[in-house]
Amino acid sequence: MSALAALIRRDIKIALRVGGGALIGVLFFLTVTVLMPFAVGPDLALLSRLGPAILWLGALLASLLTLDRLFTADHEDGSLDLIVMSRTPLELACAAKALAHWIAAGLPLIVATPVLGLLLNLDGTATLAVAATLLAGTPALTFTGMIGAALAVTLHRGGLLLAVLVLPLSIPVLIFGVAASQAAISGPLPFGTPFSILCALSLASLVIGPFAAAASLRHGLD
Amino acid sequence: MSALAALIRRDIKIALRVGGGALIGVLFFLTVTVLMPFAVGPDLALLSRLGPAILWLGALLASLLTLDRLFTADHEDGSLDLIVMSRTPLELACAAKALAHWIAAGLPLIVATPVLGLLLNLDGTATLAVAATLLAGTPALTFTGMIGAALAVTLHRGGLLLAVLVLPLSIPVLIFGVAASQAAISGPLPFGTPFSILCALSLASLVIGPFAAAASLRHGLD
Amino acid sequence: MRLSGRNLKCVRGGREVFSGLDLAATEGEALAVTGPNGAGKTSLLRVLAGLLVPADGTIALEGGDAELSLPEQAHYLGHRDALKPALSVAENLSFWREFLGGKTEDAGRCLAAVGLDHAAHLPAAYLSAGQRRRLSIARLLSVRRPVWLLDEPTSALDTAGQALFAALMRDHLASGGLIVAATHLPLGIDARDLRMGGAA
Amino acid sequence: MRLSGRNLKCVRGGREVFSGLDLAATEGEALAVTGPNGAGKTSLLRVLAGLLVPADGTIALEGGDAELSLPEQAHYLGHRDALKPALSVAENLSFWREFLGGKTEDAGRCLAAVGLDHAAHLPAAYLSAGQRRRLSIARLLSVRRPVWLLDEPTSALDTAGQALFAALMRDHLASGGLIVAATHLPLGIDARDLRMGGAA
Amino acid sequence: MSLGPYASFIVTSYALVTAVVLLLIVWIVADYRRQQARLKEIEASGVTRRSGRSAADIR
Amino acid sequence: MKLTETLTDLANPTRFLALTARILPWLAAATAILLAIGLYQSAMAPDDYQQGATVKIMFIHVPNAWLSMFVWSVMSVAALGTLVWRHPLADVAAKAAAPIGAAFTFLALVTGSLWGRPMWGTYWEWDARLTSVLILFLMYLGLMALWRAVEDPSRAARAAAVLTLVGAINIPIIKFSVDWWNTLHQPASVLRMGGSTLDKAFLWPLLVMAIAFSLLFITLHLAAMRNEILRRRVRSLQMMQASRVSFTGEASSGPKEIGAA
Ligand code: HEM
Ligand SMILES: Nc1ncnc2c1ncn2[C@@H]1O[C@H](COP(=O)(O)OP(=O)(O)OP(=O)(O)O)[C@@H](O)[C@H]1O
Ligand SMILES: Nc1ncnc2c1ncn2[C@@H]1O[C@H](COP(=O)(O)OP(=O)(O)OP(=O)(O)O)[C@@H](O)[C@H]1O
Ligand SMILES: [Mg+2]
Ligand SMILES: [Mg+2]
Repeated sequence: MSALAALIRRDIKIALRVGGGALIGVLFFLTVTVLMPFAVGPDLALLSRLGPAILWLGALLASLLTLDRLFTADHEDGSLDLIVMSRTPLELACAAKALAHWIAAGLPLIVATPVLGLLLNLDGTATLAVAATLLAGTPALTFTGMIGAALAVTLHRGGLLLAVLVLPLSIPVLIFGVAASQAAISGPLPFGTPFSILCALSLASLVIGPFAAAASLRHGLD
Repeated sequence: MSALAALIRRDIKIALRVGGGALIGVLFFLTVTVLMPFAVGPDLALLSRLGPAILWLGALLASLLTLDRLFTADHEDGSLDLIVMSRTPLELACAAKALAHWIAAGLPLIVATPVLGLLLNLDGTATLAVAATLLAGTPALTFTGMIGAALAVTLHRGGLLLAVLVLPLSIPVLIFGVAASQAAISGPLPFGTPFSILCALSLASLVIGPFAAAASLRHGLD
Repeated sequence: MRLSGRNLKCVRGGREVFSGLDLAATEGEALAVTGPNGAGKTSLLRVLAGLLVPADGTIALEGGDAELSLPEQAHYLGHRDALKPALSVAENLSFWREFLGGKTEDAGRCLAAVGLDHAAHLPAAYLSAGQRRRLSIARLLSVRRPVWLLDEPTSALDTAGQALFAALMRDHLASGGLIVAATHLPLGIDARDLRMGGAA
Repeated sequence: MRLSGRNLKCVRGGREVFSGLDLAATEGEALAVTGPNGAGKTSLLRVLAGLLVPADGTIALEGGDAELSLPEQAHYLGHRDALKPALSVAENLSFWREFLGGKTEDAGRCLAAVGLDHAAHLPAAYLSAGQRRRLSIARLLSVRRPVWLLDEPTSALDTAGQALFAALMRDHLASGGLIVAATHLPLGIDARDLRMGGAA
Repeated sequence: MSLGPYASFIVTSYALVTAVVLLLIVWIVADYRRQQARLKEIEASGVTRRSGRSAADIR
Repeated sequence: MKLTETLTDLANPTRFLALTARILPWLAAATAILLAIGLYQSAMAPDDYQQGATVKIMFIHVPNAWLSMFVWSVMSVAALGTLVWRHPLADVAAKAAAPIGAAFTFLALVTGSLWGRPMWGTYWEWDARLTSVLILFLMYLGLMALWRAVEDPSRAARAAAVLTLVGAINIPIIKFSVDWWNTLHQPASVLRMGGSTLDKAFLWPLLVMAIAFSLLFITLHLAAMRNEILRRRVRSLQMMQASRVSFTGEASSGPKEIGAA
């Protein structure tokens, strides 16, 4: 237990000090949001209709940007060797790393949502709904993205190849995240159905992600 | 001259091998485009209106995903030391690296634009307009992004503030790129005005980028 | 305690690195793995550490903690230092101390033992090559593990550092530990030689 | 040709590493920089290579090519090998050969000189630590530069490799070159000692 | 057999399936020939498998 | 006893090659015959009272759609073989299947689109079934990219195996998407609980075509696996060639057999 806590603390500390990751993520999120009014024109009704989609897209792409070095950094400095050898099950260690990444890079996005909601002309409920879906859904993005991050170690490859491998996996999360927010804003479907599917996806990825990542790391080190 | 050619050849070779080849760039772009209808819903009219923004976002993301390691990779393995010491002016070497990056990561996207235009329900002229703006604008993304990549070497620690200042530099490029494509598609503004601004931005970045990057590298090594 | 490997074979990148290799080391004994560059010393250590899967052969540790595997009872000191430049020396060490768990020593005392106590609050990015190596050695001391797998441990150490590390290894052996070290230089302790053949 | 530094001072991370340091080396002469870990050997070499700006003092190279600065006439061999894992051994070497420019040697012959010709088509990711070091040494041979700045050049080399490298250094000196090498081990050549004091 | 107003759709789909399947077959056969040729070439240069049998011989 | 013997026999690449060489001609012949029968039957099949002649697209759309999912399942089994037993033949099977599966998926998408235009009035609609098949196609492409991008085959195999298993989640989603969400695409009428609801006049040609396409897959897959094994032999021989040159005169390293096969 204390081993996992130490790992989480370390990863968050590094993320906050080195920054890069978390801040670039938030900034990218902001860029996407700022860009949209220019793309769709100054039609406020349309903007607020697209709002959730834009925020979700931003979150997805931001997580993609920051995730790819989750394991490669540890691999390059040799930490990963020691983590694999340690008494902590690798699945748990992977989950802890993903959790730390989510806290450092995912949470800030959610905190930033209300500000961006203003830019996109979302009202209070809508913003709240989007924030809630992001809170429920971004863990799924992190935990599926983690699989790609682990593959990056196995393959000695990064960049776009990984994005290509991981993005299809995150499409369902995106669909239900947007659907739930849309439902909360404009109906007619109830909010609960897509939201519970979203939560189910998150839970499933919470299980699958660490196992797949650990399997890939275990078989991929050399 | 042959030194620069060697550098460009090397960087392209590595990008193609590690990133998995130019096709991966196209595949990535395809995935991002496929993602959009999920987010905004299957409304074809809306999709074609968002088309240029989507393609531009894809381009920005592709460049961001691959740019951040442009210099850090060379720094970590010690190549950067030798590049700085060499007889080739550092500004030229930086420009060569950025050019190689653009060829490996930017060009495939532009080549793929027509295919993606189909998926986004863009007509011929619109596709052509977007491709033209991408051709004129993606160099600006690469060359401003390069400044951030160079800062990432300098500021291993603490100074993430500066790195964060760079992403906003690419926002004008994005805005004028999208505006020019929109103008070509739906008017009422003429295509020429935003497009010439875009070209001006690209030219400016072509000059400023290498100098800023070289300055930052020269002072940042330790 | 006895570490043994029988008929080990290692394939990397589709090429056979070594095969039919036997080794054994008992409590209090050090095994010095030597051989030319590319002979497979590092590969052997990584196989023992569980980081590479041998293509053939078996590895056993008798007399250790039966509930733990060999890698879980071993320290691995490789070419890469497992240090995070953004963290301070003390933070780096105490992270590994907590993460690796088991029986631990006081972090400050371990830093003092390798002569880094004065640098405890520096970021690890500021360390010289030898200082990084010393910090890695402090990790070996801060958590008690019976088996030490060392890959060219004395590289980058100055003469005083090499003597100091030899003394630490002797202590470890005396307290019932076991060492397998790949090296091109004399380790400064009594060690049985395992010579690997091979090329380049 | 004569390389000299006067009253050099180096500050890193806000801390003074050394100050008031003088050094000189002439054609055909090797300078072995020694001292405890953290004394500032690497820092001194990086100052000479132009990678660190000295806080004080001057560096001059007399008798070299007047149009070129010292770093442009020097080879730097650091802890990091400047190799790209994705490229093959031959590709790595020929890149540096073309990029560094000036008077070059045949790449194949340089690889043979360090005993890596058989591995020319392997990706550099497959090399062992000593093989990587050998490849870096091949870079020194492939492009002719009068000044060699070497940071612990023999680390990771096996005994044969060390002897081979000593011979290469002797050839370089004999052909009018100049070497400044930081080291903890005897280099195997006649060298003047520059002892740096300092800590840890 | 009359295909009705949508004949072109039906014919296109059948043609496409035929084309892609043929492409697959051609690719696989060509690949087979290429590998065989390369094996022969290497064997001609004197490298053999440890079993002493020809690598190109698959029976 | 007999079975395990056969299995280990098969798992030996050389044996595998011998076996394929023997049965491939027969498989190819059977495929050709069944395809001919199926094509004849579908040509003779009556028009549907709703869909008219476009129902003929079904006879190729449905087999391709089924195979697109079946091939991924085959790759998933092979992935288990790679991860659990680390068997090279499993790597080979997985790698050889990917392009073939991608081709079938592509055909399912295209024939579906071509059928959708007359039936639904649009080529493409972002509904759950079509979308999940498109994701399947993207994942096939991603896998092929991965195989191509990584030089070391066993390393690529392990990564691909993890990804294949993760992607297998998509298969039930494709299968049941029509039941879980109301979509344009029609629900299962052949492979469903409680028996097929399809008219015999359509069912028979469809089944024959389905079997013919499955045979086609098996044939192509075996042939592609054979190619892959040969490719690996070429690779290991080339490596031997490289090291042979260097180690001349060195006693310790005679020729070594390396690699998968
Ligand atoms: C691009 C568009 C399409 C895609 C990706 C697609 C995909 C699929 C898939 C994956 C299956 C197998 C499902 C299963 O086994 O349960 C299937 C079956 C089927 N599809 Fe499509 N389809 C498309 C368009 C259409 C259209 C336009 C029609 C006709 C109106 C159609 C009619 C059928 C029928 C009748 C089946 C057989 C269902 C059964 O009996 O199980 N499909 N399709
Ligand atoms: N990047 C850096 N930033 C700040 N300080 C540094 C940095 N690198 C080294 N130092 C400090 O400078 C001093 C000298 O370091 P240097 O690497 O030159 O030592 P060295 O003599 O090469 O030691 P070693 O024998 O261990 O290689 C050390 O005290 C170290 O803490
Ligand atoms: N990651 C890798 N992938 C494939 N082959 C590798 C890899 N690392 C090393 N090899 C090969 O394995 C062989 C043994 O390498 P290893 O690193 O074990 O040698 P070593 O004895 O430690 O050498 P050194 O004395 O240089 O450290 C070498 O021929 C090398 O080319
Ligand atoms: Mg080694
Ligand atoms: Mg040093």
